[in-house]
Formats: sequence, structure tokens, C-alpha cells
Amino acid sequence: MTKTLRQVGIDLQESEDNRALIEAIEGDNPDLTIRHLPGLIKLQAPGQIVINRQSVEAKLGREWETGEFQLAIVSYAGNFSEWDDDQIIVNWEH
Amino acid sequence: MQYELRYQVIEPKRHTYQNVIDRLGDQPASRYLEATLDVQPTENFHYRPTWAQDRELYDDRFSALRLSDPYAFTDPRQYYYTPYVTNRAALHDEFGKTISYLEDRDLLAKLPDAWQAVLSSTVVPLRHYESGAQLVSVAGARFAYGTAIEQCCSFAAFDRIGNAQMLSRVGIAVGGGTAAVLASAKQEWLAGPHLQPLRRLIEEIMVLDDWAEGLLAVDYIDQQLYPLLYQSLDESALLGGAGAYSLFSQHLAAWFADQRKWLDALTKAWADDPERGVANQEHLARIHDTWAPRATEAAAALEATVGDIS
Amino acid sequence: MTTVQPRAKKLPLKERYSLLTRDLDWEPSYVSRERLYPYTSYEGIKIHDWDGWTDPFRLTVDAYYKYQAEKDKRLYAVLDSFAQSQGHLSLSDASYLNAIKIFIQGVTPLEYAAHRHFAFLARYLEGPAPRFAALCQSVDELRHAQTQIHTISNYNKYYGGFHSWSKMHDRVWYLSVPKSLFDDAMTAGPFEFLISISFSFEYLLTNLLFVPFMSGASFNGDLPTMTFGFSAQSDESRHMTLGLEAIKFLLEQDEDNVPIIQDWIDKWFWRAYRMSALVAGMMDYMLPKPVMSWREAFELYFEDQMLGGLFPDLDFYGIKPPRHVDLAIGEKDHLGHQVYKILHNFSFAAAFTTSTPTDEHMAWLSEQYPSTFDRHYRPTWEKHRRIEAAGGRAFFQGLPQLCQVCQVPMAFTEPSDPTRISFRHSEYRGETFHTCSDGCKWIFDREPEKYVQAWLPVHQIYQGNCGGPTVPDVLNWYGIKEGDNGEYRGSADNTSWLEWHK
Amino acid sequence: MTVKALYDYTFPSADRAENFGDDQLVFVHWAGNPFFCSAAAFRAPKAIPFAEFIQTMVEPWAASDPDFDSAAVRNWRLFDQPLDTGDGGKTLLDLGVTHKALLSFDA
Repeated sequence: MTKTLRQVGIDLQESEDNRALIEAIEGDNPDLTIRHLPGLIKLQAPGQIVINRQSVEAKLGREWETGEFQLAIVSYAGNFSEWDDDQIIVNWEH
Repeated sequence: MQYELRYQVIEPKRHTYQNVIDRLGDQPASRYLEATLDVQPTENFHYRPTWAQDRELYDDRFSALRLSDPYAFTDPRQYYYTPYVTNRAALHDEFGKTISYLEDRDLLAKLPDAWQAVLSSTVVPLRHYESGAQLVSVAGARFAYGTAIEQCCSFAAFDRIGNAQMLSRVGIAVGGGTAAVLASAKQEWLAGPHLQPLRRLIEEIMVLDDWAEGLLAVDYIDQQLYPLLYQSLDESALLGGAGAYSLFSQHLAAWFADQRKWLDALTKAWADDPERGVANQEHLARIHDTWAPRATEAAAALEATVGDIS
Repeated sequence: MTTVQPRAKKLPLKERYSLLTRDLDWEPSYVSRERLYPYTSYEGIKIHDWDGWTDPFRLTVDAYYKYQAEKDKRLYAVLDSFAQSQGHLSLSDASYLNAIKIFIQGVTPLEYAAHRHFAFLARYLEGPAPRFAALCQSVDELRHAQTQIHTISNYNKYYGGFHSWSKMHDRVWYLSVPKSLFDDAMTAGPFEFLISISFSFEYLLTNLLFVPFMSGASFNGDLPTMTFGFSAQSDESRHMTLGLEAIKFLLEQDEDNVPIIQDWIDKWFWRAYRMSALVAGMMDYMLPKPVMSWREAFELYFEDQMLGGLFPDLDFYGIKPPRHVDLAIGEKDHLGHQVYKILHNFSFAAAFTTSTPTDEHMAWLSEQYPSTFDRHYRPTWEKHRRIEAAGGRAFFQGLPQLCQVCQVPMAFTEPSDPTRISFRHSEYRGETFHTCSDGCKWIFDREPEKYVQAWLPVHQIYQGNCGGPTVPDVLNWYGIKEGDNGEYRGSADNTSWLEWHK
Repeated sequence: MTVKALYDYTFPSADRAENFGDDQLVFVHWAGNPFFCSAAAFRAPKAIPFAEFIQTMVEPWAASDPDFDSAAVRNWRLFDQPLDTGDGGKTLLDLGVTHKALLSFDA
């Protein structure tokens, strides 16, 4: 199966609280493009965006539950194909 | 060095929204009132529901119990969303600490056998009763007339899932972190003779058309079950070496005390209504006579199984 | 977050979640399933296995309370400090608040309507997983309505137009556009409601409507609105997921569902898109410091993300992009201008004010709309400028013709000719019904029994149901007070603003 | 296609002709004038002579545009068909202008 490369996106609030999360996402998704709008940061990548608990915790210096991602997210384009204790993946399925 | 913060003094043109002013005069109003009074639409609906003949989208005829002013009732707890979730976050946080404490020390698994049996076969199965009560409450969230009443029903519906999840977590803990006890508890709910009068009753209440009648019918059951299981049994537990039972049941007792506040106030508002009070009292009596004896009967069947302990 | 729950020892998240939610259900045996769930068959949707529904968020009640209480703690801290420091004085301009007036009159009541009707789904859907997701959404929507009321409460103390939002939503002409849309969805069956609001509205269009709007709030110094907006959007992500899950679930359940769903997508895309026209007018004209044009937002959030991303995904199930989407794309360079013209023509009868755009703003519009603004829209604004230079202010001295379906004044133009108003009409039971576009006409012809009932504000005024025959009678019945309406320059808000900034 | 409902979903039109008694709704569009966002809606007696309708209802509305010149009004159309308004003495009803008809003119 060929992997689809349509863009997926996540919009996050641009705030001090979310800086570590954004850095972790940047680190784990090399093809990420970033756009700043007032109050908002828009992340896009071809195919998928992945968020790893361990990466976020490393940037934050504390424990972080994937559920806390709900405090940061403003919007997204794609599908949460995975959301478990360790990882969140946004992609298109077909 | 001293800083002086200087703000311009600006006289407000009005202190609150006009609908609140119309009711209470132009003075600062609480967040509860601003978020509650007159929020629900009342007129000029565009289309008729395809799912209910002869009804508007919001219609006080969805129940026989009506208020001439739907905002004659307000929640004595003054819950709008934020104080509601803040209060419940604390309740569940406390419960979470309790259950962690019980789990860390395996206290539920170490309960005397008789208490384990009561938990597994009678208390944990009631998570399904809570789930049924949720369905009844959420009907009020949709069909009650006026924001003051429906938001109490909405919160009660969410509470019920919360209660069901608390009982489920107890079940998981009793099962030593597995789903085994939840599975056997479900069998008890479906087939255990001591629970069938209750299950029959809640199923019959779940299909009632009148949301308020359903709410009161469930409350008659609550009024039997909560004092029995989470208060008097709690006392026996403390005396009978089952302190672990008491530790979790206090949270359900606390919820029930909170639930009473708005339901009692609402029942009073119905009965005291200047225009509809007499008719409401007749309906309340009918509803009581229809459902309260059934609740007593269902509770008695269940009480027989816990009687040995208490 | 300061406290972190210990992770469950033995049960993984997925299984634990399932035990705490869907496992609560049981098959009733003392009453029939049909009596318990009477509304899930009449729309023709076939469901074989309600357990096929998955919920990626796996939010348990305790986690829900914890996260939501934390969000609200942050939000209300912002509201309190903004109020205490007279933050409203640092807005870009008082005219900015016109957008917020339309928001509380038009959008807040929709949040409330969603609250009520997601409770309907939480009662009547047969599967415990979607019922729980609907219950969460129902209380979330109450949160949105109430946080908006509280955010805007502070502005209401100092500015006009906010004070009677609830009554206005039931009565005022432009607010019948959003109200009728939700009435339409709520009067339909539970599955159509799910596709209309969860999918077509929440998933397809909510980004387009809210995200640029909240950025606009941020850009214009409205910290509270930005904060409640982004805070609400974090719930919205869950709601979008419900929408996407709903559509996939229904499509996977039975092939016969596919044409029904396609039909609903076709209807609801256009219905929701037409309502969003109000936002187009707002984005292009009502922000003193504009942040993004309707066209750019439409391209970014709808064309790229939805047509480019989502619909190829849905193609797998045989779902095509919505009918009439080509018309929406075709008018993206016109929509905001045509809508603001309506508001500018009729703000004498509205609970907000309007103004002819300034030179600077027109320069921005030229830049954003190089192919249309100077050619089709600038000349009319220049004419208003001439009238105003001579001391006048032109309004539409009468009442507009409304579309029977979307209820927007019939201001939209032919796809092939932006100088000609698009008129469509249908005959039903011997009566004529006018619609503004092929999209609305198609919707009318599909279900005329529904749309003939519409409470069209202009026609109701003429039937004598709106307080009396004169404009002041009607404005009084609407709850509009002297100074809420008309032209911004010289209005009560403008006068106060200048006074406070002397 | 009809509305799917749990009962016979038939309701009268909210704006049926009888709700307006001896009057009716008429829509009037000034074609090609972008100053007005849309056509205007009027409630007019069915028996009003056309000229009177224009003079007492349409002209005050059209004068919202300061460039309006009543002498320039021409080319009346009923929906898409040319409408011969004669000397203006005929009533709306006589001219076939019925409830919720759309009239257009150039000016």
C-alpha cells in the first residue's frame, strides 16, 4: 500500500504552556511546516503528524499524559488514527 | 519605589443583560443567573419536529409537571458549567485518591468474604442501574422547559456516568485490577433474582414519555438505595472490619446529598406554583403512588442479600 | 497540570475505557428495544453493530472533569483580569465589537441549541459509545454558551447591542439565518442531526468559521474572546472527531446508507455554508485590523484541508465532495462583499452598526481580492462615501426579499455574472417560493413540506406579528434600543469610545 | 422526495395567500443597480392600481439611492417575462401579479 502524502494539520494555541509540546512535535516530525497566526500556531505535514509522550516529557521535564494534549489543541485536519498512553497519530486513513 | 495603578473610572451603562434586568432590576448579577435565565429559545420556531407530533422544539408539554414561570426554579447550588465541573473534579479526585489507596494496599481484595460478595453481587452491578438513570436524566436535559431545570438534568446525567464509573473502578479493584468482577456483576444484573425487580423497574422508567415522571421515579429508587448501601451499610462496614467499603461509599453518599438539593427544590417549585400548583400536586401524588411502592419492592429484594451483614 | 493520575496497573487504556463506558450497557428484556430507542429506524439508516463505533479520545468522566476544570480556571482568570483592568479600552476600536455582537446574538444560541440536542442523541442513539460521546458534547456545548455569555458580559456593561441577545435570536431578521439552520437540524431525525451538525458543521466548516475569527480577536486586542474561543476549540476537536467517527461508522455499517449520507452531506454543506456567509462579511469588513480574508480562510481551511484532505479519504466509501461545492468556490471572491452590503444596507434595523470601509481598508480589500474588489464593489462604496461626505447615510428604505431556505436577503449573484442577482423559485401546492441559489433551491425542492413552514422575518412583519407596522414598532419588539443600530460613526459606542480615549 | 417523519408531516405554508387577506406580497427588483443588496419586499393590496403601487411604495424605496430618477423607470418584467403595465391604471391582480410575484425594472 502506498502511503498517502496529503497534508494533515494541527493548530495549537501559541502559549508558554505549549512551547515544549510544539518543540517535541517539531523534533519528531522532520517534514513539518509551521505558520504563525495571531494567538495560534499551525503545524502541517505530508501524510502524518506524530506526538510521542516521551519526547514531550523530555522537553517538559515532567510526566505528561497524552490526554493533556486536549488542553493545547485548537483544531486539526486529519484523523486520530492512534491515541493511546504513549502516542498520538494524526493521518488520513485512505 | 511605589507604583500607582491608575484606571479610568467608567460608569457602566447597565450592570447585566436586559432579561436579567427585567426580572431583578439593574444591578450586578451572578454568573449563575446570567448563564441561566432565559437562555432557552421560546418562540418563532421554524419547523416542526419529525419525531414528535404536535410539539414544538421546546415545549412545556413534554411533561405534565409545569411551571408558569420556568425560572421560578433556580438551582440552590447555583451550578453552571464551571462550578459544576470544578466541584466534580474535586469529588473524583478524592475518589481517585481513595481507590488508589485501596488498590495499593489491596484492601478491597482483602475484605471479609461476606463483604466481597455484597460488593460483587449487589453494589458493583448497580453501575448498570446508574447507566439507566443516566438515560432518564438526559431525557430531562433535552425535554425540560427552561435552562434552569434542564441544566440540572444535564449535570445529573453526567453525574450518573460518573457514579457508574466509580462503581466500575471499585469492581476492577475488587477483581484485582481485572475485568472479572465486572463480568460477573453484569450477569447478576441480568439474571440475579435479587436485582430483577430493580432492573425491570429501571427499564420501565427508561421508556416513560414524561421526562419529569422518569426523574422522580428514579429518585424514589435512589431514596431507598443510597441510604441503604452508602449510609447504613457504611456504618455496618465500619463496625464489621470492612473499612475499605466505607472509604469508597462516602463519595457516593456525598453525591446523593448534592443531588437532593436541586431535586427537592424543584419538587417544591412544582407544588408551590401559583397557577399550576394544584394540578402539579395531583400529578406528583399520582407519580408517587405509581412508582414509590415499586421502588420499595425493588429495594427490598436487594436488601435481603445485604441483610446478613447489616 | 499539577497532578498526574497514576497509570492503571493492569488494564490498558483502551480496555479500561471500554469497561467504563460501553460495557455499562445491557440488552433490556422487560421492555422492547424499539420502545427504548424509537427514533433510529425512520430515517432509513441501517446499523448492524453499534459496537463498531470507536472513540479515539477515550475520555473517562474523571479525566473530563479534571481537564475541563483546568481549562475553565485559566479562562476565568483571563476574564477577571481583563474586566478589572478595563481591558476593553485597549481594543483596536469599539467598532470591532460589532463582530462580537453578531457572535453572541447569532452563535451563542447555537451552542445552546447544540447542547440541548446532543442530549437527544445521548438519550436515543442505540450504542453506548456514541451516546457517551454525545453526552460529553452536550455538556461541552453548554460550557461554550455559558463561557461566551460570561466573556461578553463585561462588554455588555459598556457597549450597546449585547443586552438582549437571547430574545433577539428568537426575533430579529438576520438571526433567523442561524436559528433556522439549527431548527432544521433539530427537527430532523437523530442521524441527520449527527451528519448536519457533527459532520457538516463541526468537521467541515467549524475551522473556517472559528479559527480565523479567534485570530482576529487576538489581533484586535480582544484577549477574552480569543481565550474562550481557543478554549472552546479544544473541545471542538473532540466534536470534530465525533463527526468524522459518525460518518465513517454509518458508511461502514451498510452500503444502503451511502446514498442517504451523500444526500445529507449535499444538503448540509450548502445550508451551513450559506449561514457562514455572515462570517465572511465579518472577516472581510468588520475587523478594524483584519487578519485574514474570507477567500484565504476558505482556501486554507476548506479547499486545502477538506477538499484536498478529507474528501479523498471519504472517496474510499463512495462519498463525493458536496453537491454545489463548485458554486461556493466560484463565489469566494464575492461572498464577503455581498454579505457586508446587506448588513450595511440594513443596519438601521440591526443590533450592530456598520460603516463604509475606509481608504485603508479598501486598499486591503483590493489587495486580497485583486480580481473583484475594484471592479465590482469599490464603486458602490465610493458612492456611499460621496453621499456621506455630503452629510447623508444611505440605507435600504424598505424590507428585503428573503431566501425561503437560508433566509439571507437574496443578495447573491449568478455564478456566471456577478452583476446579476441570482433568482430561483419553485412552485409548491400552488404557491411560489423564492430561493437565492441552485443550492438552496435544490434543498427546497427536496423537502418542500419542511421549508414552507419557515418563519421568514420579513413576511412575519408584514403579517403583523412583530410588534406593529412601523420600523420603530418592530425595533422595539426586537429589543433593539436607540443607539444600538445604524451607522457606527457618531453612534453611542463611537461617542463613548472617543470620550474614553480623549 | 419527501420529509421522513414518524407521522403525516403536512403543515400549511407560513405565508399562504390567505394570511394576507386582500393584500399580497410582491417583490420588486431594480435590475443592475448594485447599490441595493437585494430586491425589496412589499405588502400591497391586490386591487391597487399599478401606478399607485409604484408611486406610493416602490418609488420611496428606490429613492434610497439618491441617483434614482422616477422618469427613467422602464422595462417592467414579471419574473422573466416582459410586463405591459399600460397606463398604470390596471390593478396588480389584473396584470397577473399574484402573491409573491417578482417584478423587475431598469432605470
